[in-house]
Amino acid sequence: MKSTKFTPERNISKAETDRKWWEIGDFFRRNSLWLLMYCTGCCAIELPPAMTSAYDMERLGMGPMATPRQADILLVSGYLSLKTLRRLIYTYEQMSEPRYVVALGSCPINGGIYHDSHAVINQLDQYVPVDVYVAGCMPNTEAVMNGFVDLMEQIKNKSANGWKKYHDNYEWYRQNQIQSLGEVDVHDEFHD
Amino acid sequence: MSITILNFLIGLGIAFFGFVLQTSIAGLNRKIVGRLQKRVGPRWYQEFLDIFKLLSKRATSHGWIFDFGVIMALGGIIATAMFMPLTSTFNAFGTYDNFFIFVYLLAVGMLGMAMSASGSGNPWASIGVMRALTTMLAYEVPFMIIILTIIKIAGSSLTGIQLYQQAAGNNWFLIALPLGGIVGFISLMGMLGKKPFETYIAPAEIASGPMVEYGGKQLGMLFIMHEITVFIEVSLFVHLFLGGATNIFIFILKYFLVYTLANLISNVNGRFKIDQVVTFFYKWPLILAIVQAFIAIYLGWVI
Amino acid sequence: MSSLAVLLIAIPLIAAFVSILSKKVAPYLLLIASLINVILLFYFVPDGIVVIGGYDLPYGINLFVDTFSRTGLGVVNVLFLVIVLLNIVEFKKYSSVLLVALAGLNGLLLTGDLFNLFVFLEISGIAAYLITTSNHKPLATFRYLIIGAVGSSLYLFGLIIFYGMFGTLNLMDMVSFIQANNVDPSALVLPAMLMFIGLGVEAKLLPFNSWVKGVLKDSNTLSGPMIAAVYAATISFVFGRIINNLLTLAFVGNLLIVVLVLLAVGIFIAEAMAFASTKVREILLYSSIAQASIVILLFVNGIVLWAVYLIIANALSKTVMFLVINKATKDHGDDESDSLQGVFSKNILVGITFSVATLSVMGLPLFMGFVVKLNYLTELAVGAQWALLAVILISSIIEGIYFVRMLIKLWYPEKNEVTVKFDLGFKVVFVAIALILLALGTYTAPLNTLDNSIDTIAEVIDNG
Amino acid sequence: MIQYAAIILIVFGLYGLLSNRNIIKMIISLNIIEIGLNIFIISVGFVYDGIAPILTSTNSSSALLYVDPLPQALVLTAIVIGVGTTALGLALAKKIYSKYGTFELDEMGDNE
Amino acid sequence: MANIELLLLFLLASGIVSYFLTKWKSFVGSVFTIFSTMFVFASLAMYGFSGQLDTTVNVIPVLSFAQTNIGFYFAIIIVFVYLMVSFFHPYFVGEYKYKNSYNVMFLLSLAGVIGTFFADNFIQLFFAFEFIVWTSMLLIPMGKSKKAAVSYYGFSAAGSFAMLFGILVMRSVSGSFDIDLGLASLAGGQATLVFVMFLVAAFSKLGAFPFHIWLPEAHGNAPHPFSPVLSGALVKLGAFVAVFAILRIMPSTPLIDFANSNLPHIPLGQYAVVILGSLSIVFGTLMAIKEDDAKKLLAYSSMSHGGYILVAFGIMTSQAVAGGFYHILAHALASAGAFMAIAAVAKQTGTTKMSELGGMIHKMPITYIVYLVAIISMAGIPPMGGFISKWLIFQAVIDKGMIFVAIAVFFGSIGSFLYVFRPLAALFLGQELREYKVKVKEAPFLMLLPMLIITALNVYTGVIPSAILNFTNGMLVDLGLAPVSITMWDIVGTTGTLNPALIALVFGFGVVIAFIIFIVLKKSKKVTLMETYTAGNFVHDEQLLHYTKDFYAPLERLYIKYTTIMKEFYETLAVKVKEIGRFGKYLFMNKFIGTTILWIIAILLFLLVGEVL
Repeated sequence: MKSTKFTPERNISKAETDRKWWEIGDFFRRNSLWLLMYCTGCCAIELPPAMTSAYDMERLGMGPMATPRQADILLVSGYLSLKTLRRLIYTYEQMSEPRYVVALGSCPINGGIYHDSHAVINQLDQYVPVDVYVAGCMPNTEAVMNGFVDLMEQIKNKSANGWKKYHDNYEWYRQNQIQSLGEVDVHDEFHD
Repeated sequence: MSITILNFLIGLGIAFFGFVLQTSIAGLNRKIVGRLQKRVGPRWYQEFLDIFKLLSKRATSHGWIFDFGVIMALGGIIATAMFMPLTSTFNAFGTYDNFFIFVYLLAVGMLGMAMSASGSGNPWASIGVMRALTTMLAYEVPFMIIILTIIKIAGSSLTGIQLYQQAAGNNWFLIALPLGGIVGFISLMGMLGKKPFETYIAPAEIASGPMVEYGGKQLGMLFIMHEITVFIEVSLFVHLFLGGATNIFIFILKYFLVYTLANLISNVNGRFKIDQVVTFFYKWPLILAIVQAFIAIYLGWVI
Repeated sequence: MSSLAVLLIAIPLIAAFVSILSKKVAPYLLLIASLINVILLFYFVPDGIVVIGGYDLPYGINLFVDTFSRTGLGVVNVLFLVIVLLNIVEFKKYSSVLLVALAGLNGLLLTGDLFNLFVFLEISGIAAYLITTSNHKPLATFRYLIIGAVGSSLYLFGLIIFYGMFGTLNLMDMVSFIQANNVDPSALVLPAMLMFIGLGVEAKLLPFNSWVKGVLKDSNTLSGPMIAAVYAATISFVFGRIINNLLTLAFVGNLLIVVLVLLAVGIFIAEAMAFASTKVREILLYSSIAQASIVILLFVNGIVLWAVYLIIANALSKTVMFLVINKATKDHGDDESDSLQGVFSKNILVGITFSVATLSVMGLPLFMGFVVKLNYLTELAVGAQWALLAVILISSIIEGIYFVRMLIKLWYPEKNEVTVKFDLGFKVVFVAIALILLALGTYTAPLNTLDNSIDTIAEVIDNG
Repeated sequence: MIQYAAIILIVFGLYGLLSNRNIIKMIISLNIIEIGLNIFIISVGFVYDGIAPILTSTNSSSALLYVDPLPQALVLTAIVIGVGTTALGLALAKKIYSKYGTFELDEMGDNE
Repeated sequence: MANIELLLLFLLASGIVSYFLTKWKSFVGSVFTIFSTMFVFASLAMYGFSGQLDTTVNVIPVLSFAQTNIGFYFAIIIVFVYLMVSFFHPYFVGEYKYKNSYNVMFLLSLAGVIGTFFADNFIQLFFAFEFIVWTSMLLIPMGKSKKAAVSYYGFSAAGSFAMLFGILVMRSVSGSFDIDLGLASLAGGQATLVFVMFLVAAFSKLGAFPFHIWLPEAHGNAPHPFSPVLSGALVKLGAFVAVFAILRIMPSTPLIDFANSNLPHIPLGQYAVVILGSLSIVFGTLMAIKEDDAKKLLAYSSMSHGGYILVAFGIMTSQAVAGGFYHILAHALASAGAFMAIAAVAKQTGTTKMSELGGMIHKMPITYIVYLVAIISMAGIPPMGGFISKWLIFQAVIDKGMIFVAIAVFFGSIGSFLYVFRPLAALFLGQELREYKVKVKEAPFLMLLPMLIITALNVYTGVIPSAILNFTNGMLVDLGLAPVSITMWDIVGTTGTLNPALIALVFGFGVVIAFIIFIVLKKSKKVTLMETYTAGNFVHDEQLLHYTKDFYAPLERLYIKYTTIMKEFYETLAVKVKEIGRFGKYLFMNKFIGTTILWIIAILLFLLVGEVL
């Protein structure tokens, strides 16, 4: 016997619900982007004006955070030597998902002025997925801010998928990392 | 009085109201501070965005105690907030709003958070907890001496204390016990972890202390917990020293003023070292508190 | 039959003379004599006064057997027998000396004549010097001899002054004379004090007892318990009799205060000295000094009954303790408490008995020491002697601390275990004494029944 | 009067014990004390103009003034005991001498 | 009917039996000990609550007993702790050097406990008291330190001898050893003397301020299963004496009245007690904060809690006294629980030093929960028993308006968060150290059982205190105080009403809400403990990421140089006594014959001169 009780049609699939929730989440995420600044290079000098009254990053809901666990954006500001790359990868893996990478300056793109250095990597892309590059040597503050706004746009368009890419192509990234670094997760250097 | 499920729902409502109120006011305050610093400042609801964003992220967990501590922290704080009277006539559990419940039930939340933080296995977290507890040891004693004076005068029910101050002929305790008011406010700064006493967060020093390992929903829950804690602490000050409130608007007004004042003061201060916090609180606030208590209890001079 | 008490002195004395003739027979004579003494004492000797030589009382030598001296005799003879039994094999050549000692000790306890007492003091004293020669420390023995001789000379001096004043040497006679004539106590100060010091030397009271250290710290299983338990008990009994009857007449007013202060300071300093010592035997000997002072203090305060029990308890405990430690030292060669660590970990039974003895001395419950201590403290409180009570209690704390320290060291081995082998005989004695201490500590009825009879000593003496 | 002499002797003896570090001399001092004591004992029994306490045919009345006989008896005993003590002391002195090779306490060192 | 005397005899007999059983097999002997203790507890609990314990059977003629509410309250708490601890014996006793006597001494000291609390005269009380002292004293050196027993005995003896002095003074007044008669007869200066003496006894047993040195020594170094007994049970003997001293003797001491009517009217002695209690709180707290050994830390916390009990008794209002009594129960449960948890950890790891431990929670979660609940109660946080008692004490302190006491009380209360958190963080939480990863496992069931029972009771006492408060009300009436007004759920204080069950319920409600929030959100990713934020450094050594040493270093720096004052005082005292002894040896015991002669002459001259003048 068919139930006379009213049952709404369950036409919304689980994937659909998830997507809806994801979009709501995206709204919050793009309006509250917390930075973990990996201030390795000279581009970091552009961040103070971005944060203080001149450009006031906080009006976009952005702000600096102390640890990778809390942060959404890994901000790579400048060149990366092999020694720091290792730590960058470690830090990136510690961040909670979804996580984004913003790279400042030309060094992470192609090595910049350090392109022929044996100790500096040329393409950050090879090791961790980068969502937004801000070119320039160094990029001025407007460019930096613009980069962030671009990231927000990407999140809105669901194209800021670097962290998913990292998952999907983990083997590839890992291979690149190992190729350059030997071993990524080095043994305790200072105490043994 | 008999306790029904309704009381619980009212209590939960108060906790939720407290959360919303404090989160909004915190956002407003960020805006105000931004303006002070010649910035635009964030949107007033930025704090909500932050919290919900955190809740939406995928967090990492360091084991069951890491999660359990967070639950215990939030649960303890919600429970504490449920006892908080909003005005002198509106609260969830009638005369059971004993002052000590707030101090000690608050401690459950703190303990949960400390436990969870230490459970993360990060030394910064332990250091942060150590600093938080040490700060607590510092501000709590002068505060409690003043509270002793107030309770001696007006009883230990928060509603009772409000009604006492609202009764004709009685002043607010801020005026009646002026030294006590000062001490209370300084202690409030310590409780809120505002700037001179913000030693246990110290993001640049110990990587935000107890929070170092949190991200995602745990951090979000801790943020909620923090907002409700602030709500409890500021409300306590309002009820204890500012005569409480007869209706909700006065409460919000007083609340806003107290919180904003504390925030403004904190924004022009640097940070104490942890032992400086202790020596500071055990010097002037404690002396003032003792003097105030002596004046009020033994000499009977209550304005 | 009533004159059987004479035999207690005569038998060992005769045996002593006989024993000189044959070295071989001597040990057996010793055993037989001391055994006969014990049997005589417990089965045949009746209470009463024995007049020797048929002289009337104030003039002749007399022995009296009352509950007090009977108690003393019982303790001394039994302990003597026990100690002799344990040591007879090793110290054969001391048999004659021991017989003389027994005669002297019994004489001390029995005699009612003050000069006779001096004679026995010297006899037992000479025997004691000879016993201590078994330590092979002639210098210490020499010191004991000189000081002991000076002490007994002082006693004699005091006695003669008494004689000069009252014309009698009989204790009862003298006491009744003094009481009858209401002699001014201040006239008695000098002789009383001379006697007190003289006997104090023998009884190990504090400023007069430098001989104790030399004698006891190198003692062996014979001389240790003999001097620390048997001799100490005897002298305490004798001292008690004299104090309680004669000297209390002089100990009034300032002199009483002086004596009490002397004793109280003695107790405290003795405990402090024990506290400062690390050698086990030194600890024991200083503690026995303190206990002796307490005994005399009680006698001075007129608490006879519990003083007697304290003497008994101490004699029993000290016998065990000195036997154990001297045996251990003999086997191990050193009596530093650090080097004796863990001596009991293999000898559990001996350890337990030693601990029982120690706990009893400390006055902890379940053992005889507790009952005694509690009662004498109560009596002191009844006499409102609060300062003395405080001194004794404070000293007890110090005493407890060093005893606990020592016990723990002896029980718990540090590095290398000390192995000491105790003979069966020793063990039997230890267990017996421990059981006595335990029994009297838990079942106090015998102590309470004796109560009445001992309290009447003064009457016996007074009534003649 | 003689009592004072006796006490002076005793004090001499005590002084000797205090000041001497020689074993033989100490024994002698002890003897001096004993002698003093003995004289003192005798003196106690002494009665001026008294006669020997012996009942004879001439002296048979109890009304006569006798010297107290008891102290004399005591002194006899005391002397005997004193001799015994001295003998033992000397025996010990011999033993000490054979062990340390000296009678001087100061020269024996700390080890006993 | 349970007869006290038969119980005592039973314990003595089972002590002897357990000796041989333990000698045969330590496990069997220990199990026998459990059952003996259980029998005693069961018979006390079965008849005691209705006051039906039989005291008339007189097998041993000199002993006589009486059941009082107060005595029974203490007895049942302490026997309960004994019972709980005895469950640990099968796992511990076998390791000890004198395992046979361990069980014997344990049972004998239990007999002493029963003798103490059901004694009807002071002599028996003192007897049992001393009996406990030596039986427990012999247990202590089986642990780590041999010296601990010495200081335990020293302070205990000082206390019990002081009490004996007081008893004797009392006897000289009343002429009998009867407790009620003796206490009733006191007045004036004698009362003050007896009061001071009993107070010394109470303080030294309770390990309160001037006499606290033995507490960490003994508790810290005692065998692991005996520390809970010492802290949870035997220390409470001091509280029992304090009841006599403060609540029964002090009222008859002379009163000090102040002219100003606003000032509190209390006898000076009372203020002294309260101040000393406060000092204990502060000292105990500060010392506990800087302690590294978990057991010593808990020992100092016992000292601080002893201070609370003293403050509570010292205030002497019915609320305070009820708080004090309740605190005795709450602290007994809490400290027994905490010590047992530490013992369980020590059993697995072999150390109680917090700087050597870490991450035990991952292997011993139940032990962790036990410890957590215990410390929550210890810190006085709802919904555990400690909160109720502290609340009552706070009410009383505030009611009396004692500012300086309040400082101590609140300081101790907040400070207790600090020190109880220390083992929690360093021992249970934090990094899981490598050396404990493999071999450590959860404690066996027989050990968990008593811990869980205690945990349940910790919660019970914090949620539904009315039954216990009803009982303590009976005790208050015995003491001549008005009962605290309680209903089924409420405790009515002078300044407010407390409903512990409601707090617990709301707390539970809050946790449920939080749990719902937690569970609906996205599941989090599990990572290992080593994967923490290290500023990008690769650290592979757990020890480096484990913050345990000098946990409260910045705070300790402020007072570290004052922490050894009391210890130095007692050490100096011991040295002085030793010096007196050495001086005495120098004066009296040297090898010169002359000195003795000189002393004789000097004393004679002194007397003669005194006689002539």
